[in-house]
Amino acid sequence: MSDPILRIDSVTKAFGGLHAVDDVSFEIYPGEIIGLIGPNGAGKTTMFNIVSGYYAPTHGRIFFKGENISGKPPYKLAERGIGRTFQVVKPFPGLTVLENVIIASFCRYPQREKATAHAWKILELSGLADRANVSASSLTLAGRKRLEIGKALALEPELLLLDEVVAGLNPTEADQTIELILKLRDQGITILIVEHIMRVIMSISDRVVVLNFGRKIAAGKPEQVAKDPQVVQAYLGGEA
Amino acid sequence: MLLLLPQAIVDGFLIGGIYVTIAIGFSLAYGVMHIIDFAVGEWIMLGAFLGFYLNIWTQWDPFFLLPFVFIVFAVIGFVFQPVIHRVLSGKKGNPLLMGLVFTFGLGLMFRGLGLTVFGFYSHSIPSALSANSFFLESGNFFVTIPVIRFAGLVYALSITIMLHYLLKKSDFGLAVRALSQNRDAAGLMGVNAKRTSSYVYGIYVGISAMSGVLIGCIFSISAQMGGDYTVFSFFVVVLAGMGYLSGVPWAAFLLGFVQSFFLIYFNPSYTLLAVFAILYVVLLVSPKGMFAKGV
Amino acid sequence: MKHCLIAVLIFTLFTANPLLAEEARDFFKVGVITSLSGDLATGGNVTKRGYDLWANTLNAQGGIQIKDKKYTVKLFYADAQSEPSQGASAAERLATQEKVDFVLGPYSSGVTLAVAPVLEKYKIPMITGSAESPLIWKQKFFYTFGTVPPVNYTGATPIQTLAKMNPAPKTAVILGSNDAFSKATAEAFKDAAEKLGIKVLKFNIVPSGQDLTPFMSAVKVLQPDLVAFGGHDEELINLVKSLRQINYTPKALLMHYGVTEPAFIESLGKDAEQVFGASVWTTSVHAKSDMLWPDAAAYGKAAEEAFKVPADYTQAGSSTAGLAFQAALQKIEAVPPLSEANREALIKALEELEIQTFYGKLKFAKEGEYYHANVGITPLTIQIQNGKVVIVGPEKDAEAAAQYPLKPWGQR
Amino acid sequence: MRHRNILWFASVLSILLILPLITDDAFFLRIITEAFMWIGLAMAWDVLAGYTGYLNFGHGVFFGIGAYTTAILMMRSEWSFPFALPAAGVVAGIVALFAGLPTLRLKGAYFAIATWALSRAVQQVALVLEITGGPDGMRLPPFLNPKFFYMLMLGIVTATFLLFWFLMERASFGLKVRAIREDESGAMALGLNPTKIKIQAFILSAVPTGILGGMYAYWITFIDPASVLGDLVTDQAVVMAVFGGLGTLFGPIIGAILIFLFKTYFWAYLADYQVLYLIILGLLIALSVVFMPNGLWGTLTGYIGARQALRKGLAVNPQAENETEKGDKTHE
Repeated sequence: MSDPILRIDSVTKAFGGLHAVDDVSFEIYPGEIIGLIGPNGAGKTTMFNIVSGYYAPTHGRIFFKGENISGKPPYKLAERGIGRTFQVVKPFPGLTVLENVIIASFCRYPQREKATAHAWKILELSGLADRANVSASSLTLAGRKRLEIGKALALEPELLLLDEVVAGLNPTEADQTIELILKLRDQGITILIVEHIMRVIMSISDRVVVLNFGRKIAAGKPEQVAKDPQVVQAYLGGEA
Repeated sequence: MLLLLPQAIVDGFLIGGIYVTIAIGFSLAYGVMHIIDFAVGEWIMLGAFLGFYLNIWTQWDPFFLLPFVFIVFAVIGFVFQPVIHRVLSGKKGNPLLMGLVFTFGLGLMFRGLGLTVFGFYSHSIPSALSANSFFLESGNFFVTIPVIRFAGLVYALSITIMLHYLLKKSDFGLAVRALSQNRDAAGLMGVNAKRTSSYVYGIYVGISAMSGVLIGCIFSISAQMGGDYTVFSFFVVVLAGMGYLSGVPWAAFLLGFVQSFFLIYFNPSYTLLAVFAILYVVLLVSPKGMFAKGV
Repeated sequence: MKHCLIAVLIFTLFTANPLLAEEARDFFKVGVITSLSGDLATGGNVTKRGYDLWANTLNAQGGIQIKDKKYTVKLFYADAQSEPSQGASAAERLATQEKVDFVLGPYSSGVTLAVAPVLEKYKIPMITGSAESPLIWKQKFFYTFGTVPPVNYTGATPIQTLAKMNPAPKTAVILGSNDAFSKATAEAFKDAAEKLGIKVLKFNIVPSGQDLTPFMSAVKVLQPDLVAFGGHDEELINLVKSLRQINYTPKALLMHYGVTEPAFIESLGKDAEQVFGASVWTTSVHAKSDMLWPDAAAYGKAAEEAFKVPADYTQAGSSTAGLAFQAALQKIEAVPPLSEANREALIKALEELEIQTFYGKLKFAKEGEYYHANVGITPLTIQIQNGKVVIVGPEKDAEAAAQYPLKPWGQR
Repeated sequence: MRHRNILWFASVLSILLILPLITDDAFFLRIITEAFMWIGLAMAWDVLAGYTGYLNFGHGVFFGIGAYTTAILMMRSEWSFPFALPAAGVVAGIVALFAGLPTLRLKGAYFAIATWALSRAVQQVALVLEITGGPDGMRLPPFLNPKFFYMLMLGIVTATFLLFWFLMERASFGLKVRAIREDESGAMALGLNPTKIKIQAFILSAVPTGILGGMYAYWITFIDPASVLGDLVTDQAVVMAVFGGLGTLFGPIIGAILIFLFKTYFWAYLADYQVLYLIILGLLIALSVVFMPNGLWGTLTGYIGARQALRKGLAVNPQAENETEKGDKTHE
């Protein structure tokens, strides 16, 4: 394996006394799909916010392609190739679907014409081409989630952070999304995905990292992790 | 010049008292209706002239006229609110701005009417209280407190306290606070948003009109006075934190202190420069007003 | 393209009217530019009243007698809104659209300074009946005159009168609001006081409209003999009320401009008593004239009838601006509409003019610092004595002795 | 759609260009010149308020700074007008940069009042300094040539319109600015640096305003803190932009034209009735907002949009209406 595309080096994030993320370390290698799982409040979204630059780590460092990116603002990380979606979907309501994606395309294609062309490609890829001129606020939940992914893709990221993109979708929509994720992985994009639906995580993740109360309690192949007693206990109750 | 320190502090409080009256109602109205009222100065002017003519007609001391002025303008405010509600209901335009433009037009109209009806001369409302002042002396420290301004301060604090209890203790107050925190949710809980807002706007216009009478006793009134008081009313409300009522007295007193200290100790030419500079800096340092409690 | 044709048509129609030939008429067109709204509305309206009174009285007597015919005057108003740019627009409208023969000018120096260049361009004479700021005359506008001398001409007299009191005031605190006129007034008071050996303990320019109670509390500690304040009407009333409220009575209180205004006495009642002011005219000035009003008292009565309020020198000065034009027109025997040559001659006539009016002697300076300002009139010191504006200085014009020192507020 | 716009724009511009040739009524030209000035000011204000969602209640400060820069450079250091005018825009831009960095951190009413406080503070500085002449103000050499100022003002405002039209509607900047307005933190994740973009919008709004201030100084020949740093510029620009319709280019233009020409017409032709024109103007503005809460342009395009939809037989639900052109809800 070449050196990791992302290295989390004993990162801690404390809000006052509360350690949302407590001394977590793990690595992601190019082309992998890593699942980040754990019960609610385990620190998954906080970790996402740290990696994407919305929070600076209290201790520890983050390396992306070898460069220390801890504390850099989100837009600098976007330029470096980290795209992300939001758990609470964030379309630009007043703008059309096409415009939403164009805005993300500016990162790689500053001129509007090239950005628009790139945006159309992304819309086709994420299956939203037919809703291009509709206001983003009128999309269904599934449509908005696809738009989120589309906007992150428009950055042509090397590392894509997906925050519960499948949650709340009906089975067919979920399958389409999974199919899209696998297609992205085949194009060489490394993916870190947070998801509660075990069926999805276990099927597509190469490796899985489990958080509980902000600490990493397990990591490894999905099958091993599923049998790990600590993970079972964390999930099924009887908190440690 | 340390002798003058107590006087500077007292004068700061007294000027602050006036600012409280012109800002407290506005802060309440903003909290509930999120309206930037450009015509607050004109409500003050109209209240002042009603007080002036009532005083001439009844020869009563202005302080007895305050309740009448309040009732008259509270009714005007109550009746007026539905129009403002409609203005604030625009879906496309930004309601805050639409309210601003509406009240700007209103203010312009009242100013023109004031000039035509009340004439262009300045007037003053005579009051028995403006005749004398307390003179306190201990050692070589001394303080002169004009009775009229002291009465203004007492009146301002009593209004603040009354509003405070109205909000904290009465169900109307509960409805108001619910509305200011979350308009839709309050509606769900059976709070009649329209009627409560009408009462609030009535109270706001009533209080502003009363402060006009007070200003008439302490300073002078003219059809053109609106502009300056609109500015100071905004400053106090924003400095205190929009909609945060209990912040208003402190913001008012701060503005009062800055003026009195600059007029006494530093170069008086820079008084207003200091007021605006300090307001700007405070807003930069604590973006939600002095206590970071603004809406 | 259809829309464009219609648009062009409308525009040409709109602009067609100035092309009409200027037909002879039997009345003079007089432009009136004053601030009827905005911060300076009070002074602007008083000035307009002065012009109205002149025009109505003149027209009541048939108009200006030139050769064998009488020509009435028709006023064309424009509100300068206390904004120089609106003043310039007003000047251009009156000059090009209404094609006025001459203009009666604004009250504020700012508006006057914006209006004057426009009228210089159109060569239209203007007399301002109430602008007192020295700035105007320093610019040496050829087509602008003023019937009220600037404050650096009139400001010294009250200080000279006060210096003659016994015991004469030895110390003074002088302050002025931060606008052009008030600052010039305070500076005039200061220069005069220093020339007369009165020690100026404190000289400050304060923001206009500022509550001066704290400042006065500090002044109370210094206990100066004289407090002199340059400001506008409302600020003067507020200052007296502040002094009243902190119960501090200086030996003498001198203020300008606003003491002579009826609102000052009406608002302050007995607190207005014994306040000194600067003026150039009152109803009791002994001046004789054969133009419209025989003497000051007659004008005072006419003004009181017309506006139910006693007249002050600003209003009188404005009416005198009309008289000046009237006299000059009779001298050059020009008939409306005034051609450019007529207007040129009118300026020359105004420069040579030396007439007696109800207002006093009218003579415009031809050069120097007061270029085209009325230097014929004698500055006066006035004092409010039992509710009336009374001349107390200089001696030859005084109608009563100055009451000095000020009776403490409590004992009135 | 675009072809018809260009034709319409060209025909209006051509009429305006030939106007001074077919008439030399100085007052008429002055009124149109001042209308241009207000169009420029309202558009500049709307760039920050409508597109970026930042209400600048101290917009007049750039106008005053521009006016004083030109006046000081011309009167104190003998610059000629062709150099002093662009300098006004540069200085206004620099002030926008330094004032913008701290102030743009604020939001909504707090930003509005902070900029207001800043403009009042600058007015006091102008009242106190020697170089600005204090309350006496400054006079500039009178160059009263209506046609020159008409053309120059038309040129400046047209250039500003084209610059705004290109940047806001055609180039990427307009979309980035709208993204910031819609959801600043969401935009950050897409590589947009909100602070940089907001500062750029602030400067873009300040530079034309400063140049218009410099124009005003040379045109009116007299400036003082009360007139160029007072509230008139801000109040009127705000009312015109909001009355016309926020977040569009044509809203402020229509708002400026209507309000200014209404005010001037009443002011000129109701002159004999003292301040009656103020009452009528105030009433008109108030009533217009009551009956058109979405602003003139918002209502117009809403009406046209609705009619087009009906003609096409689409069941248009207001939510799904194509809203890119129209004034948008500005979030605090």
